Amino acid sequence: MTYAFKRLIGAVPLLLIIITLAFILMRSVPGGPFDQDRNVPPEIEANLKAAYHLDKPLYVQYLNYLGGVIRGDLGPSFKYHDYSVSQLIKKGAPVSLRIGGLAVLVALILGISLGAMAAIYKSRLFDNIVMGMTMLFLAMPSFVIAPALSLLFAVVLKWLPVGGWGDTPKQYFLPIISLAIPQIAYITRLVRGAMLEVLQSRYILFAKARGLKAARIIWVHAIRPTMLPVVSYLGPATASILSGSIVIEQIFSIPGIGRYFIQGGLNRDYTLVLGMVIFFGVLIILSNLLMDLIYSGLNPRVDYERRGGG
Amino acid sequence: MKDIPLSAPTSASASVSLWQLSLRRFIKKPSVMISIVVLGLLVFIAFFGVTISAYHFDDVFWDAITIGPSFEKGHFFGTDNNGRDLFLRVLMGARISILIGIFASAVSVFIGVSYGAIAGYFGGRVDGIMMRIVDILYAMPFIFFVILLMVFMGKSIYLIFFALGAVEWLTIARIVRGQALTIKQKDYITAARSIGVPPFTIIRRHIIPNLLGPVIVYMTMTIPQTIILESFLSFLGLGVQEPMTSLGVLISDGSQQLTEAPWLLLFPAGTLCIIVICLNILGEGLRDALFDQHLK
Amino acid sequence: MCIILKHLKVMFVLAFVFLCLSSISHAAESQNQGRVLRISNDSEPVSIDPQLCNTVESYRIVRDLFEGLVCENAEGEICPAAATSWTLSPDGKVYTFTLRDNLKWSNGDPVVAEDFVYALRRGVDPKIASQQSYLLLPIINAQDIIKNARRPEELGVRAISANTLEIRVTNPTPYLIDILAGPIAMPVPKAVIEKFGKEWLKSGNIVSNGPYVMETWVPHERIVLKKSQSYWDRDNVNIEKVCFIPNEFHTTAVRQFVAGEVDIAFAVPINQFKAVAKQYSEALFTHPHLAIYFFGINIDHPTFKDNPKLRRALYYAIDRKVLCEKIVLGNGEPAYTFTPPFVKGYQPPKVQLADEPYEKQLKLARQLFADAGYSFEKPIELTISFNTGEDHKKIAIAVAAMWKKAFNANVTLRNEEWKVFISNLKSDVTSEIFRMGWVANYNSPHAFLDIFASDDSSNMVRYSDKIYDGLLKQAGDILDINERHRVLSLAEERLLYAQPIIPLFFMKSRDLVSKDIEGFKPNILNRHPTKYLRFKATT
Amino acid sequence: MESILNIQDLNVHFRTTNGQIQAVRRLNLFIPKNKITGVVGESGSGKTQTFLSLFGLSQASQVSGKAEFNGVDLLSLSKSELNKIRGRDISFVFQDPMSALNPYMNVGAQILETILAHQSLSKPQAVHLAEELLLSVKMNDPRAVMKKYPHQLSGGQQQRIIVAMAIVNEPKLIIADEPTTALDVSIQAEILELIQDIHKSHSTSIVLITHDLGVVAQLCDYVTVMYAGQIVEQSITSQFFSNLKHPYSQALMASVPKFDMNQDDLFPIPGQPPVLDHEIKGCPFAPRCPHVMAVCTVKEPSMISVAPNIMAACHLYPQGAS
Repeated sequence: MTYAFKRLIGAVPLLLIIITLAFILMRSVPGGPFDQDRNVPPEIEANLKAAYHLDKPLYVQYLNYLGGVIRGDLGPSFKYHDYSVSQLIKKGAPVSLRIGGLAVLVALILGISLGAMAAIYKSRLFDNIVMGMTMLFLAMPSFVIAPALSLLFAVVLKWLPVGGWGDTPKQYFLPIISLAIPQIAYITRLVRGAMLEVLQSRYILFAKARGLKAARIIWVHAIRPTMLPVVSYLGPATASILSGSIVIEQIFSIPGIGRYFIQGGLNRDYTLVLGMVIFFGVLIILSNLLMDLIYSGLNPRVDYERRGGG
Repeated sequence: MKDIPLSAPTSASASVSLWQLSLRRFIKKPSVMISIVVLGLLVFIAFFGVTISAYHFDDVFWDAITIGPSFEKGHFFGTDNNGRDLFLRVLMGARISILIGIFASAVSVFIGVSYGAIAGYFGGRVDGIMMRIVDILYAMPFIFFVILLMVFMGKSIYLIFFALGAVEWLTIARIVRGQALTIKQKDYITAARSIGVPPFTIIRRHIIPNLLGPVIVYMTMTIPQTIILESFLSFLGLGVQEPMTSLGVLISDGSQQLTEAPWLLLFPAGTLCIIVICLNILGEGLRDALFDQHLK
Repeated sequence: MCIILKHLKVMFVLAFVFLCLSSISHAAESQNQGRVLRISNDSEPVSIDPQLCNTVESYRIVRDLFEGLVCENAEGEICPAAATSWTLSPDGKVYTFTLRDNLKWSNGDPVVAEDFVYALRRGVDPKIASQQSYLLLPIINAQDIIKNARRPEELGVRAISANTLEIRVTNPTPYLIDILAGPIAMPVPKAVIEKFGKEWLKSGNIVSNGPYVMETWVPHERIVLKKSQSYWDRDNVNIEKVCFIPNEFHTTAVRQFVAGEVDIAFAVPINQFKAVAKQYSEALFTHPHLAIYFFGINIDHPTFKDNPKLRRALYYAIDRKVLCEKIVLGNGEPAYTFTPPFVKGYQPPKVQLADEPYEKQLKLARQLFADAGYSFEKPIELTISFNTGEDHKKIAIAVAAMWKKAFNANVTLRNEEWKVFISNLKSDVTSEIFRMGWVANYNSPHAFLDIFASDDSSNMVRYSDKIYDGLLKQAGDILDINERHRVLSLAEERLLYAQPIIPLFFMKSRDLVSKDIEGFKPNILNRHPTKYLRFKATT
Repeated sequence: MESILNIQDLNVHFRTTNGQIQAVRRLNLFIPKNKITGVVGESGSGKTQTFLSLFGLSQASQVSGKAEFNGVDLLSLSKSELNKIRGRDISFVFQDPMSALNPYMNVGAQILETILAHQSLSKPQAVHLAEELLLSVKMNDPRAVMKKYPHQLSGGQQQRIIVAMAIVNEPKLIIADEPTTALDVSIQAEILELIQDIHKSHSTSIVLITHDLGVVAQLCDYVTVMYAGQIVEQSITSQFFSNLKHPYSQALMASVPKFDMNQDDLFPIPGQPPVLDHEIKGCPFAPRCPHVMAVCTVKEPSMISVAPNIMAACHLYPQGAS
């Protein structure tokens, strides 16, 4: 596994660059964590800045922060005084990972089967319905799908709770479906496109000529090459879903970490945003690496060990 | 050597380049025809339809705030929370969102395709570094980037294209790079390289045209995303400024009041659906025409 | 076609099984011992440390956990709490509180005067850096301690005996009692803080002296408080358990209320107010509260510098009745003065044409506009900047439309992200007119008028008038409450004449309360501690 | 003589982006049992499409006519019944071995699945059969070969594996579509010899589609010449080369380069095969036929017996002229 190991080693400087760039980007934006319309007198503001070491020169703050990160302490949150960033992420991450993971799983299962079926029955009724549905889902943003689903299933049909977390397993369904829908649309389109191309290839014709059953031809022969574009799409997509979606978490009031990216930004909660940048950075690096390995696993000809490089 | 008699071309058609041939095939498909007509109609109404209604898009009607669609009052789509005619605002929104959808995607495709093609073609160390840069940019907190743009570069609409493009090109770069890796191994590339064609010409003339297929399909998927993402920029103050509006903003406002005033969401969302469906059909048709020589 | 059905069936079953398996693994704690009061709080509390919290959502929880010397009753009036009684020295500068005997912390330790001293010192300690410390400025040496010129121990607070506490103020502050009802002055367990440090607030460590004790806290999911057995007034506390759920998306809060998943939902969003008012009128409680929504004018800006007539023209050209009924949908009372009329014992100044119909006000506005040297033909250019928010955008658009109708003014609207908006205001970039909201911490005109003193940091409009400062200072020395309020009213009259602000409306609280709950009394402070609530006896 | 496959009045249409194309036009073909029948013709004459469409393997939009195989009319079978026949009673050998094998699966798995699709054997039995099979197609060390991926084998080896798969279920008919064209000459001979051995040992009837007359001479018992979607001549191989009847067959033979000839005697057939997107009046070869007569462009010649064991469709041999 030298290739994977090399990439993992390479990840450390990568993360360092990510943190540095994010730090510089954040601190060059106007407005600070303690600005409010109810302006506190200057001396109190000075105390606040001192309490969070904001009065020190930027590079000192940067070095202190890095020192903390190495020790695993991501620093205090400027907005949530009772919790440190590490605690917030530690409590919220499992929720986002669980919902995100299941959403990706559901999206994969439905996306692949719908995409494959649409390809097999190209330009027939099933294909047109699937294509129409995917176009609709692509056009609808999550902040429309989620409230609509919640209105239908929770308020009107009363099958599922409107929101909340930790009371009943039923609180899983709406967030996961809302998160999965756009991904189902993407994966279905990718699988359909790829499957159409694969079904034209000679070895599929030869497989048919050998009288293999249709299911075997699809799910053994055709599926592997079809997955190649899906895998390269899933790299970044999984990372962004696993790190939580603010829209889904706010609409269904779920204690995930999706909100910290944007809310942290709006509150200029530098340490919280940096904590999320690190969490997301690690996720992106791992999921891209994982997908590249799967890519080479799927495709014996592309042997990364020998060829090296990305 | 006896000259082998060259037979005259059988059919009378003049030498037809691949593009013209596929364009002719592209137009002929019924679904493509319909979507061109529908899209053309929509764009026409969006840009010139203002005359249909007697009002102006930022007139406030104090006695008709958040009323449903009614023809007798002249508000075909009803009015929004500020008593402004929704029909005109949807037209204005469609006009701006179509511009955003196309230009922002064009920006992201231009950057993404060239970046991905270069990374894929050169491969090895260059590809490794370029792809790691993409990974870094993925992790950057996009919200600060937008605020920075807004604060230091003002609020012009062209800024939105740049801001949106700067987010979308990363995924396109990754897809294009994957495609370029496979195309690079094809014979006609080695042939071009063997006769000494310089690398960037190879990329421009051979690699990029051959990977436009998946890019087009992907673009038809990102255009709606770009239009929606614009509403997030407006939320941050960078996007379209009042009293102008965009479909993204209208949809995000409308989604707040699904039960109280459903028309505030249905009309803009419906317009967006029409635009997206037409663009998708065109994209799919273009991809089929250009890249699928197989029998229908 | 059968192949499809076979496959889709398999896929759906697979997906469904996965969902159930993983969700079952999440132990569903079901609390069904006795009905739990479920409150939809608007967001996650920034802190439940009395000295550190500074948002409405945090106060709600802190008021259930801790109890200060005094507190507010259900109607919002001050009443004795930890202190049974207090005396004020003749010169109005020395307060002496006698504590209730056998006051207990939730871990059984006695609550003594020293705990209050420790809390007040902590409030002004620069190392704690509480954002509410300005509330304690009236206390002797508070200013210097905050400036790090003195040690916290030098604060004018002393424990005379185990259950008597003395607080000395630099000059008479009748509203000090209101401040002491707030979280900043609530006692905190010194031993527990020193033992756990920052973690003292976590469930298992936290010790409090209020009607409830914290049971569990999962950030962004819920905070569950259960009735404290060591609270002195525990016999009148009816609700066994209360669970605060942070709902950042208000539509979800309303829907959870409708679906019965939540008993109380605060701050019904404006755009849903009409529908909610129609369907759940008996559960909807609206009440004006000590908060005003107004436009500030940057009077250093060339357009407005030394041109009060123009500012007053803009003031009168706004149809506040339409604004409150049509745009804010009944969630506001038209405001012509800055201090609300229902502040305790305060009579705001009379404003010309305040009760007249809008047509008259518009005529005066146009006349003032002409006197200010502008005309219909030469349209004035104005900019209203506001921070992102659905309501702010709607109000800005409406006012812009009104000015356009009144003066054919070209109004550009500038929507800015919150922190950028604030930093633009502070660094006097060219923002001419800007949207502001102000919520008073305590029921006194000072809470509204102090911010326009020349040296006050919240004076975003940059209004500085020696006479106004003088009146404020003069009022500060008057002991008699009515005389003090008369002088403040003169000061406000001067402020309104200079017109650095355009008051629009006094905000109204709009909360949904389930009909199973009794004891929820709307009050101008919009505070509803859980101890006054109870479930209707189910017959 | 008994037939393994008897095709009557077969028509195959394709719907393409520029109109309807009729690849096979009213084709009648008699494939004798336990014999090797060669099908010869220029590319685009419909020879491959004829057999692919019979077994539901072509993307034709419309296939009509009758094709009796083993007592059953293929065109009336349902998709699943056809699927059962493919690989068991009839099997194919394609032209380009490299693209016929699934590049993402090792060779062993692909052989085993062909066995298990039609024979209910246990896994070890199937593996044993596969190894025997590979030996029978002269692949030594079958265990190692089965683990390899297609791109790790030579063209010849790949084709041997495809032939192995073709014969594993002892089919009654093998359709070899230009099995050797993609291979270089040395390997070509080995594969042809392999096919001959199979024919001799299992007495399977074989249809050999090719444009290489040399292969036909070496291997086939009967020859059929196809042009523009129709049979123009059918005869016994011994007769075929000495006694060509149809002008197209003669022109085809003349265009084959021989070792001892010099360049000048190279006679390519002038003109192009017709594009089949419209109905053709008269004989399709008329525009390129050296003996073209008036009737040729008007009436379509029907297939008649012009000599013992020789049939041709040409107006040079009017009805009853045998």
